[in-house]
Amino acid sequence: MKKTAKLHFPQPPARPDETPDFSAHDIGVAGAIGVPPLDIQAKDAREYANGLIRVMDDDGNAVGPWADLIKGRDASTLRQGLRDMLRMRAIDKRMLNAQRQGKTSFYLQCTGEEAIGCAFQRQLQTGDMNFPTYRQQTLLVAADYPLEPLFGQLYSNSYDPMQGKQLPIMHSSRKHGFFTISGNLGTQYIQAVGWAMANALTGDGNIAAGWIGDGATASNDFHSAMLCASVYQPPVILNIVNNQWAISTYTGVASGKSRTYAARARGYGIPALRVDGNDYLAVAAVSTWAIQRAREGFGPVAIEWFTYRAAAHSTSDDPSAYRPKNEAAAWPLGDPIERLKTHLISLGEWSQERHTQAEAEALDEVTAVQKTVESAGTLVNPGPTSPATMFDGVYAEMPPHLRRQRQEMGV
Amino acid sequence: MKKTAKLHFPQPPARPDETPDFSAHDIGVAGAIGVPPLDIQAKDAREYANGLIRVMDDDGNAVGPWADLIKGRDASTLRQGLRDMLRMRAIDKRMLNAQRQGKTSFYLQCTGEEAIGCAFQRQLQTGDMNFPTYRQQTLLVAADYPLEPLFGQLYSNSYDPMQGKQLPIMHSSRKHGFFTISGNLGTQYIQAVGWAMANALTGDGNIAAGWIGDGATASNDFHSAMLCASVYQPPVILNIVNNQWAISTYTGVASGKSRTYAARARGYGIPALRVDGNDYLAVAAVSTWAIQRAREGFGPVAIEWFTYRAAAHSTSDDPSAYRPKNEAAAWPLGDPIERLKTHLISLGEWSQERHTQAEAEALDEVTAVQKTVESAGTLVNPGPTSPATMFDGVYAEMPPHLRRQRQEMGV
Amino acid sequence: MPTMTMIEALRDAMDVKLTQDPSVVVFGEDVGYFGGVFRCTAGLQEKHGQTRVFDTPINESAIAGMAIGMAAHGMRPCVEVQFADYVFPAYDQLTQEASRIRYRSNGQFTCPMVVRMPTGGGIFGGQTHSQSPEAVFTHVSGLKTVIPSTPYDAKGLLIAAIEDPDPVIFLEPKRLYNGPFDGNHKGKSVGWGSHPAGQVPEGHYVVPIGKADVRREGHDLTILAYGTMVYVAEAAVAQAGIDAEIIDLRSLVPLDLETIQASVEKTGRCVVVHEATRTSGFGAELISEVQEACFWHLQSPIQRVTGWDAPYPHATEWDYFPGPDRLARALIKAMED
Amino acid sequence: MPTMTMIEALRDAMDVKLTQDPSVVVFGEDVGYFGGVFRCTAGLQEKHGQTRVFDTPINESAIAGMAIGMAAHGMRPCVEVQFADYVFPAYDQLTQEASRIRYRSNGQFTCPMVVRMPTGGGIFGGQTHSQSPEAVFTHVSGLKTVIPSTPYDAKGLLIAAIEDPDPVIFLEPKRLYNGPFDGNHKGKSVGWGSHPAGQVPEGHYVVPIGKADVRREGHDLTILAYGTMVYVAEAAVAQAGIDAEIIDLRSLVPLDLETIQASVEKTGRCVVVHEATRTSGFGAELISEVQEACFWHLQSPIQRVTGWDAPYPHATEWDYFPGPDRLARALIKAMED
Ligand SMILES: Cc1ncc(C[n+]2csc(CCOP(=O)(O)OP(=O)(O)O)c2C)c(N)n1
Ligand SMILES: Cc1ncc(C[n+]2csc(CCOP(=O)(O)OP(=O)(O)O)c2C)c(N)n1
Ligand SMILES: [Mg+2]
Ligand SMILES: [Mg+2]
Repeated sequence: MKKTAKLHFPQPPARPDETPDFSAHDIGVAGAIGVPPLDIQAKDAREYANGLIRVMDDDGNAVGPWADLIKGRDASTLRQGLRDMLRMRAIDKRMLNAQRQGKTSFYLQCTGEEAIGCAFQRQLQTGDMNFPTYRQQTLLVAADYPLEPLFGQLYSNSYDPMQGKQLPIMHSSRKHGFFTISGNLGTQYIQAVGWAMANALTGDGNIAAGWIGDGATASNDFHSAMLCASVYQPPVILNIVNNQWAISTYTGVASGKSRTYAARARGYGIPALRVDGNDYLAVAAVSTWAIQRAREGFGPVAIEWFTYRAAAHSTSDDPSAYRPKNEAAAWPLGDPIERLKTHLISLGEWSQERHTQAEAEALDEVTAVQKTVESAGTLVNPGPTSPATMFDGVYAEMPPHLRRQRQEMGV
Repeated sequence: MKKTAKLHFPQPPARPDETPDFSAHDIGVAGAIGVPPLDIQAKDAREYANGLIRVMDDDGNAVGPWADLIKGRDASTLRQGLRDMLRMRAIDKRMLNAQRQGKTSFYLQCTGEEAIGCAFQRQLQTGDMNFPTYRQQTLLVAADYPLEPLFGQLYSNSYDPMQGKQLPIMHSSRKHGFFTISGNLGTQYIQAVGWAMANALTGDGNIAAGWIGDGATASNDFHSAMLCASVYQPPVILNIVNNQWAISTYTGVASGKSRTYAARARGYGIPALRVDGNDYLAVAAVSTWAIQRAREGFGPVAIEWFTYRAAAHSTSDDPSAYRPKNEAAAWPLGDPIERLKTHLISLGEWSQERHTQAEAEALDEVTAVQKTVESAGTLVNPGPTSPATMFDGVYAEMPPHLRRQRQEMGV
Repeated sequence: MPTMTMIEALRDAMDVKLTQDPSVVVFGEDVGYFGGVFRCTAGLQEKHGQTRVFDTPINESAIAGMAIGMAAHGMRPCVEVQFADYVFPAYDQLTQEASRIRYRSNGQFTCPMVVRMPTGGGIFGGQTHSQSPEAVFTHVSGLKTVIPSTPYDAKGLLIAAIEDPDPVIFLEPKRLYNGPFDGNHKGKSVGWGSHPAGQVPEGHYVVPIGKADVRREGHDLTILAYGTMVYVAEAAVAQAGIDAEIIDLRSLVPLDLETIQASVEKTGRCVVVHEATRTSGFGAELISEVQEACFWHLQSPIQRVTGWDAPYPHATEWDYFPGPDRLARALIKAMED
Repeated sequence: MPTMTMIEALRDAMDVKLTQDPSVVVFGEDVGYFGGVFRCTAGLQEKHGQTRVFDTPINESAIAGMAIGMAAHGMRPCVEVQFADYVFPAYDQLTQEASRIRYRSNGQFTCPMVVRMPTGGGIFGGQTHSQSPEAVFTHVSGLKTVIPSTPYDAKGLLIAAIEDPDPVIFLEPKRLYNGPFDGNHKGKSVGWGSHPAGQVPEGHYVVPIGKADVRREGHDLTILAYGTMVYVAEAAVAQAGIDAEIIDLRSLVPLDLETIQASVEKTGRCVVVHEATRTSGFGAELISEVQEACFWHLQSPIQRVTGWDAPYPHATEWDYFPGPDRLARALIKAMED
């Protein structure tokens, strides 16, 4: 019989009533992949793009050349990393709670992905700029963004630096190196390249970092960004957070038959690395390397952070409709907080008691700020709003038609 | 001194007053690269994407495994190929002439690239569909599209199957497997994927072929097409015609640091081959293989046709402003007609005399049809037009507002 | 007759056509296994298989481009864009390609496809989940643009759109998915079950594209509305106590100018309402046509009540949304002038 | 004072700003080494270097996206889209991003950038080299949209646009690049050298965004025009022998309603003309504003003379183009009514 063409439809490893199965993923072993020279070219970066860079082994030991890269660091930097992640988880918890209580319209957690943004951000300098998605609140937290505006925006009250103009989760803080988030997926990625070009053109010594989800790598702007970064070689780090899901859609629908997202970036002539995103040390080490590479003018680099979206996509989503309930627990690369904790304990720099206490402290701090901020109003109990501000900032100067409309509004 | 980031701006090998220089291109040797299995996966296709598949050696001998793939063919198929290309060149010549005489507004040649479309088209079956750019008039010619509509569209006269609605060069012929050309670069590429999906979904046994220029690989639709072809695995061939230039812009501005365009496609998980586009035999052999692969359901394949745009971009362009005048002559892979001629002569299947005669025949035939068609009107001497037809075909049925406008036009 | 929400009615329309016509395919982001973030395609993949209903990568221009290729081949794709706010990456494919395949090939190739997308605000969605982009499609010749306001119309129009030989932009007022909404956001929300237009026949029927619906007859003034604004108009009329005629346009291109003209000639006054930003909104087109066609009948300037010329704000959404109060004020003004 | 074509005036504006302000950069397809397919940037790379003026890949959304990133950083990119017909891939970046960076960040980030593009027909360019997309930008809050009709205005407006703190869509009527054009395509073409508006001062000056120009004073009727249509209006006025006031809008958003209103209140009649397709064109917006502001002064319906609602045809271009004959007919009709 003659063969004829049939379409292929990528499938996830398991659907709701099936057993989670990540056996198709080759996660390699910790410490196996080396540190490339800063000036590596894409054509020589095959193993980094196709393999998986890991630092912590199953017992929490830091092994291999990437571990060496950061081994001089004080244990306090790791404790800070752990505290950042605990704080992040406390914030997610409290914010989710607020949404469940109707105090805000919408929330979105980053559970399981805390190591990525937290460790990356701590390697940046003031002046560097992230172009994040909605799931990189970690960057803000590790940039010590105060909790007041964070919660203020959740409640669109007087603490909200966006004055209610933006969605609860679409933060912006120039000072903290956090570019205003767009609801339109992907758009920030090429903007990051443009910003990095400005870094190079003005010679300000700073760099930019674009962030994108695995699903959004399908967007046109992913292509634009890879292409223009490859052409102009600006100091940009193009991060891809592959958390296996895009709402209900399995990552296979975005990757197609690409080996990895890093490999796709490499096709553009950009050296790319694929890294265990649940390994705080791996993230810190690779980020350090990548940031140095970019800053010193060796051109762009792409990093695929391999992780798992443990929570629902957002408060509007119920993942049990499309994947096994216990899939997160089956993720072969564990939980980033647990893993860093184990590592620190094995170093003798941490203990279960200190951990429990740190967890409680984080939650207390967050809860206290939340309370204060809530007193200025929430969705169920809104603070005073001034609708006329909706006309401010459409343009630098208000043109006549907006003045007329503001008048017509009668406020 | 500390290194800082500087932007990179890709440069062509030579500018107008410099000596043409293609020494950076490694063109390999004819016959060196093998024929992959039909079901090859992208990951195993490295050499095909990074090397250059060539069949004819410098003396015009067909060598290597790709030559073997088509060696059973009758010499008459090659003579037909030569005649197709001669006819194409005659058409280009006459049409350019017509534009120079003001008989049409615009023309655009494919000089140097004749082998690609001519040889590809001859391997297709009726029912297969090309999604061409404006520089694939070769596909029409080798599909035996009559010359009357071809010239008719040039003159927008009563021979014009588009009734003057489209630009001279934006042909369309469903019957000849030639999808309506768009002026917007790139758009056809993802449409080809959609059509191929329809081929698979309806099981009609046909395939689609997308065509794109090196410059237009930068377009979003290139990305969409590669991505969706990789995801759904439809029977599509994604052709990239790398002729080194995009108007005045050197191909390096589109490739960035990608090794080859084929390598970029491979990053999407699509097996890709890079082929000497000036080698009729190489084009015929690789096309045969790719078409069989697609038709038998082994999924998409990308082909980078490596060639050189010998003529100006279009009649609006003067390339001497941005590249050496004699660059075409320096192209290391020669002229497709000369090369096939040499091969046929070396086989004893052709001669210089027959060639001269065939050239003259082609020109005579084309000139005769041109004359006939011109009698129905040209731009300087237009035939009767019926402006009211401009409202036909905006929709299948004319809605009231267009009927009112037609009335208002008063024709 | 069964009662359906607008979501169910849309789903039913796709189900009917998937069943009837093997050339119909349905795809989009999260549309396949999961059935769409608004659940409009829930169950369709299970019933019709994944060659008929499937998930796509997150690339709206790819969705449109694939659909164009399929439609040109002879299939009838009905695709979903997750929010109208995300249609813009597809703007090139829709306005420069889908709209012109027929024209530029002089009929050799055609493009029968439907692009469905939830539109409008009222769900605290902020700037990127609330927009109403109809006007940037109505400007493009070769496209049709429709927007239902009831489950009955939603099903009938969607079937008509899928059967249409040309590309149709199909806007779904998301605030009407689960029930009528008159802009009184503090009021109790009601479902379609209790509304007559929630009665939706089973099987195949069409609501023809290009025909407006006179939702309320009246003598004092004509309100031109579509989508959610139809209910806002009803509330505003009750509030203002004006005997207005309310026309639900349903189809923006082609426009039922005949019905509009007859009404305005009768009433002599006209107010246009839409949720989209004012400047160059579809209201401008309506006003232009009405003032030209009915100039000598007009007793007062035609008013526009619209979203303001600002991005849709999050917290002050209800001050942005053109609700019944604002519309009622405009009605009174139009009567006074 | 030197005489310049519109191309030279635009180039001069960029040259002035590149010289004055190190944060200005110019890029686009074929814009660098070659100097643009219309030669608007010829010589600028040679003079200012390739870090200031450079070629880009053929991806308009990438061009816009890079510009946004640079603008947010603090630079002032002035980018070229080769034809307005090719701006649509950038539509998402321009309308959903550039337009809102300031708003959505509450002023933390801004987006001072200019997107230049040749617009309009009259060069036998067919569907994909002739379009006038202004209306799909004027609908978007946060963007400004301007279009000059003379070399003088082109330079002054472009400098103003580059200095503007917000994103500006800068439309260049390509049929005016080398000389005024009144739609009489069979007539002899004249260059800017012999036209007073071809006199362009050297150095820095601005034509403020938001101010219309009364190109001809008159008492019988007001013509609202922009770009090429300004000359078509002049020809039609001469042809119809009507004492019309011709207003060259120059800036569509913000619109100089004050000047328009004063004129229509004086004349009592109004005709709007543009080359873009009619339905939902910018003419609709003008008519809406005028009928609302000047209702009680209007003595006849406002007419629209526009491109037809079809793709721009190639062979019958001059039947599509709203030339002086059609406009003159409309003027006479507006006077008769
Ligand atoms: C242009 C665009 N299309 C669609 C959406 C709707 N949408 C929001 S999030 C999302 C999934 C994104 O998945 P991914 O990029 O993997 O990021 P993750 O949520 O996993 O962090 C989709 C489809 C959007 N916001 N923008
Ligand atoms: C979307 C879009 N942008 C820009 C253009 C203008 N343009 C026409 S041809 C061309 C160069 C294309 O180069 P390439 O893809 O290499 O094809 P080639 O002309 O070499 O065959 C450009 C920029 C266009 N037609 N469409
Ligand atoms: Mg994801
Ligand atoms: Mg080329």
